[in-house]
Amino acid sequence: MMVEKSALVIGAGIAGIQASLDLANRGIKTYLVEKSPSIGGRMAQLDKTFPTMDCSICILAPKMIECFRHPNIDLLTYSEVREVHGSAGDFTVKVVKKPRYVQADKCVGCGICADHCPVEVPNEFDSGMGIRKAVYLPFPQAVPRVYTVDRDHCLDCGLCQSVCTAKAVDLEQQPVELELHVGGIVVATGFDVYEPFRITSYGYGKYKNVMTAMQLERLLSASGPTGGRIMRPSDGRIPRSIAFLQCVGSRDQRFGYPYCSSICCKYAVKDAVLMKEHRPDSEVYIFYIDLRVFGKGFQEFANRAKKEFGVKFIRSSPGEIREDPETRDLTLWYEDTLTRTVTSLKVDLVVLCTALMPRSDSVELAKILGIDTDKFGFLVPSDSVGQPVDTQVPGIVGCGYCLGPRTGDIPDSVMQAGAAAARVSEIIMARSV
Amino acid sequence: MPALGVELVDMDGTSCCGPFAIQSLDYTGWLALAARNLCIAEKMGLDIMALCNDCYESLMMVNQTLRTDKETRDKVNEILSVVNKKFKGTVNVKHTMDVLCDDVGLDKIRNKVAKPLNGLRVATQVGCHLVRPKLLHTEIGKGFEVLDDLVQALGAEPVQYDDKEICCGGPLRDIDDHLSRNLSNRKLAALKRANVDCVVTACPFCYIQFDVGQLEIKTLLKEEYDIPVLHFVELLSFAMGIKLEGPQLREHRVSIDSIVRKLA
Amino acid sequence: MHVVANTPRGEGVLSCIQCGRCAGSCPVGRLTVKYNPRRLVEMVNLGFKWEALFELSWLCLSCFTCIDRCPQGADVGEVVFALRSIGARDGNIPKGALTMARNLVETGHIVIPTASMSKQRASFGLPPRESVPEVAKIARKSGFSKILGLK
Amino acid sequence: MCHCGINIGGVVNVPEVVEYAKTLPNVVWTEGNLYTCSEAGLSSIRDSIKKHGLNRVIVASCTPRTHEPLFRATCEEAGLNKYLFEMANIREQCSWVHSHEPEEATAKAKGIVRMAVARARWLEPQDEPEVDVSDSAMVIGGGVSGLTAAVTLANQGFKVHLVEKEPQLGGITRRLGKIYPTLQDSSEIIDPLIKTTTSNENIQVYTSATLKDVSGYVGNFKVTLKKGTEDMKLDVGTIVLASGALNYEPPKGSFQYGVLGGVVTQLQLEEMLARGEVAEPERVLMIQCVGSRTGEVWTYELSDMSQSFAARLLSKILGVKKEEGWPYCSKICCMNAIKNAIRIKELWPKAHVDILFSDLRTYKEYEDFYRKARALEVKFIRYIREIPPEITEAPNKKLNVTAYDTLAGVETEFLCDLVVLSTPLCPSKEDVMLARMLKVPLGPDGFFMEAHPKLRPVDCQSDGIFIAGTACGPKDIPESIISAKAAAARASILMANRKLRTEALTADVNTDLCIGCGLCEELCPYGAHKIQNGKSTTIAALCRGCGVCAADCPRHAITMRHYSDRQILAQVEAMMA
Repeated sequence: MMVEKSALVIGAGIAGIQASLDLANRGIKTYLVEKSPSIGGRMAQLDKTFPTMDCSICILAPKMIECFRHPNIDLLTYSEVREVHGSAGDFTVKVVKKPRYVQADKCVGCGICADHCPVEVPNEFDSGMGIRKAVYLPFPQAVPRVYTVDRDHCLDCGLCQSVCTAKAVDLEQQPVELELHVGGIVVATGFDVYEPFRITSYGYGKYKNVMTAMQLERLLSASGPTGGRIMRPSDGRIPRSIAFLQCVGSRDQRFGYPYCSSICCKYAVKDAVLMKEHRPDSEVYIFYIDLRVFGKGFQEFANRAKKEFGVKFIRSSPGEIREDPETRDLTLWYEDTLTRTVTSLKVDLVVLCTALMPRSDSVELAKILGIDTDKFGFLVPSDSVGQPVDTQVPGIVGCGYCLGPRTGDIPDSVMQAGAAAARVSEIIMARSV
Repeated sequence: MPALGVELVDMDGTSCCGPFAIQSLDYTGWLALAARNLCIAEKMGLDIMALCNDCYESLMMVNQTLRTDKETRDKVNEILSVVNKKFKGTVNVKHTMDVLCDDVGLDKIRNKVAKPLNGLRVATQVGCHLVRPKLLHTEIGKGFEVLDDLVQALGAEPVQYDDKEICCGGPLRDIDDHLSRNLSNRKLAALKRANVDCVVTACPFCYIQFDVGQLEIKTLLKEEYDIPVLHFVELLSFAMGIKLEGPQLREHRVSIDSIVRKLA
Repeated sequence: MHVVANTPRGEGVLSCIQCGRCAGSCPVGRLTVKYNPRRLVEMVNLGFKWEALFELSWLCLSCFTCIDRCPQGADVGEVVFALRSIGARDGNIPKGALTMARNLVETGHIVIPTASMSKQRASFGLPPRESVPEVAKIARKSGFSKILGLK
Repeated sequence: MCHCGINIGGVVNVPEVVEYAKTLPNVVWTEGNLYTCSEAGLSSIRDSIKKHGLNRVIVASCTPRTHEPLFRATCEEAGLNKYLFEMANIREQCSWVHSHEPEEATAKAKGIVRMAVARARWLEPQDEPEVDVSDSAMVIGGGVSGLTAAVTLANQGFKVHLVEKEPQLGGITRRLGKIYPTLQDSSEIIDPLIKTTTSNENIQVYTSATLKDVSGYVGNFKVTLKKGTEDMKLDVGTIVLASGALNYEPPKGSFQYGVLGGVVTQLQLEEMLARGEVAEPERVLMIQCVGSRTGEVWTYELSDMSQSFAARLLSKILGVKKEEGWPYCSKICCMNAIKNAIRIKELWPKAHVDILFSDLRTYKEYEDFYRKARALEVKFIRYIREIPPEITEAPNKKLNVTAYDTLAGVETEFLCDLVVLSTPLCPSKEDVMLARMLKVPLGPDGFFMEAHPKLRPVDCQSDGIFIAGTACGPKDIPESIISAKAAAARASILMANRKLRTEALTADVNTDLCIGCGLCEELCPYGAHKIQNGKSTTIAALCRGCGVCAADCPRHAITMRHYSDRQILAQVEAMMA
């Protein structure tokens, strides 16, 4: 049978990017479909990464650009997969390129349009901590460097159109439907972050100085809304005491998800150390149930965090958080379960390390692909031990967090991406030789 | 209640519904006792309105349990057979607050307000068993705001205070009076800080704990608060211009004259 | 076999991961070191001497805050009921509770109706509270009376 | 000049340095970017090369390790030989280390730029030698990872040589009875894998064979195998290192291991269960983190502990002896213990199983597995390292274990039939030898070290060699399989392309000066120098550009391409200036 020597990768986070590069370098034509305006995914949102403390975007950006420049990679950003037919070796895929209302070939990414745009919208990329315009580039290193008009918030004032020197803005732009023929499909759609509104005793959404870890990452990030300065949302003061709460919505049978998200303890230790580096005189607490710093070098790092940086680890899941209506300071009521003392602690900032959960549209996409999802909406491998990246449909594989908490952290995702690429190559090569 | 279009029928021959002290001693015994009361209502063909959080919690739990768990239901019915009763699960158990919010409705209450309680600073004590029992963790459960909404509907100002969602301490009466008092003391101190005109409860037991409790605390802990304690129904009747006479007012250990004056 | 886990309302104990959210929420725990819901469960699972546990279990307010917050559905607030009932079987019942229970079985009311109460009820146009002999029957049948040391 | 957000711009006054750079001789164009590595920054490099006819390009930003390839490629796109690009690291070597002295940092940044400019003047275009890549691979290790890697490569049409030192394939997986979380027989995983391997005509299996020598370089490794008495020679293009890990054996006496019968490791328990050697126990007690997570200090106040424990603790502190074992968390032991606990519960529902842990790390969806164990009434007791459980002999072959439950704050005694120690996976002694032979580094934890912990988890620093499975750290079976497939994917890329360009940074012998003394041949760690008819010659593909030869040549006949003395001295002078 005729085998397409090409592959489709859905989702352009670190997993999708790595899978695409491994496939493309292997000589396989790869279509990388990303639903948002830029590739980069979650890793682009993070500040620094353990253990090298490289700034996350700094080590990701070269790979993003490699994808962009790679002769074997066809980058389809701001696009979505609509239909999939066929079988391993010969899939037919319908992809819709959503209109950016900016012509990619003309836009030089100067940003004049955004300067003039009158509309301000909370920036998804900053998890709502910062603002963007209705015509925007999600972040400075965005790839491709093409602006996008967000028509849901656009006033159709036409200012962007009139100021654009490159004549790139086209508010009449229509969606474009593409048909692709590929031999294999890699799903790498990643995860969403759980918003703990249901855990009312923590006051998320009610208390200004209670935030999620992803929001903190944006505050820490050099290209974030505060330029890397940690400020309390309530008064912009630099917090002197910060508490990290583990297992908010994960390991939770009632309000969130029963599984362990596998990464929170690790990044909390990393963030705690960053806080200490930013401000050695600050008090940093990590409230944990079981400190799950497994994986290469993490235990040693946690020991250093305690010994050298003086991060305080408290084995407890606090019962409630209360806000002082005047100062907006927060009081945690908790029991130190190792000394069995019930007490309270006053801090400036509380960071909730919330569960990672499936993308809101994961089930929908699974339907399109004809693959199964588990009760949460993550992909399920056909054989979780023997074939950890295969789905039930031959020729469709998964990698990254869309496989659920099976994935730990970035290295896991990168390895799964390699594995996924290998599986697709196996199919394509085995049949083409 | 009649003024609000709710007809109340006294249940004849009911026993105590089995507060937690009873529940603690014998599971099936408790189920059977409470079920007996439910059977009486089933016979009358009427839903039950419980004024007391404990009665509500007990009856509601039993009703839900027996409706869903056949095995237990049969066991209980077997016991009930000695008094020729049989649980069918045909009636609902409602708390007075449920009736006021869901059946009567805040709008109707607003309309019925004759003397708006403007300027009255009210702290509310909903009472744990109206909001927290396990079986209320579905959406049917009410939140702590329920009483605030009602108070607001009467024109008064609901005041937030520390430890609002914490128990009044009542359940520990006769078991560890010392602890029981300390808990109330804590809450009363918080109420004082919030300087409220009165505290309104949805539960007669919280009511007693605060009202009688203040006397005990005064004598034993040498702390004096003088915070008038009202059951919501009392506040409601004030607002609806229904004159409380005789026995009701005499019930208050802490004088509520200050309120009466303020509202006059 | 795990006694508590197999007593009605005690099923939760095995779900507990000792996170301490209950202890951080418990109003009693904030007043006295004696009572700590998390530790209570740990001791139950360690197979601790019952006597100690019954006494502790009666310090619970049944305000159900722990149940409201527990992420695992371990429901200490329910477990204490199981503990108490196990204790009750061997006659470990606090005086207060015992009196109430006996009143209930004998009269149908935990607080025996007094003249003044009847008078008050009358003022609302309600009949006085009669005692309810059926309760005793039910209590006898269910074995409740036996637990209370009544015929 | 890159601001790198605030990574550089937040400390170094970039505009000032930009202005300064303008004043340096030969500099015709200077600009600052928020992120030079962004598409905007790169296109402006391309444009200004054309616009100003630049013949040298310097980017002052972060580390060449991650970004040099990108900037070099950008220069090439604009038609500039990539060796005419120079990078000045003003982040790792300046802004990050001097984050609290902006003035000094700015001054230093100027110095670094000045040096870069000085060197750039002497840069010369270079050609990269192209080498052929053999499309056959060697996989070292016949465990689940090695087998998976071999099959994955073979399925893509590559020839694979699989080397296993044991007589049969299957590695440690074969020794496991059941595997978590599916509780299926390990044979269900390993047997089919062995079958496909041995039946695949692309795979040549060598059992009871060891590596004797590995020479050569990416694309052209020359391997000598030793099987029994005979030696075998292989030529392979890539190597997948799947030598696996060992199960840590506690030293005699620790937790009474090897002293009292009935104290065994999890692996031994599995084998005993498999052989049906375990009689129905009343109570089995498992101890986590034996020989792992050593050197942790999670101390608690003595007041927290009962007097007897305070005493025990003190005696421990006074008689301090270094904890035996490894500092890392072995990651798989928690699930493994739970697996065996569940097996025991299923075999003998009446038996008690207690697990002493210090943090229960049932990560991922294994949390359900933990829940399942609790539902089966397996008891989990949290101990602290400062008060390790004490094991003493008890009548009729039983063991008495005293443990301190921190969560209840009480000391508890357990009368058990078996005490099972959860010991970590650890690197094997042979790894050191292997590492030397393959010239790949070992990490601080003793496992093989990957090229980059985040983004190159299966690559080695030396090209053409890839790591799979537990050789680079503890992993469970699915994770090993994933890493093996990833390693195969990386290897297949090299072999599929058949050709490879290597760095031009190599030794260049000036034959006029060379006296053929042979010192370079002697010193070169890569065997890149050969004396042929009285003169030294360099095998470019072997040369790693370390410069040992150039430094030691008595006649200064050897210069390193792209690192000539002239370039380096120019930098030094610029620094002094």
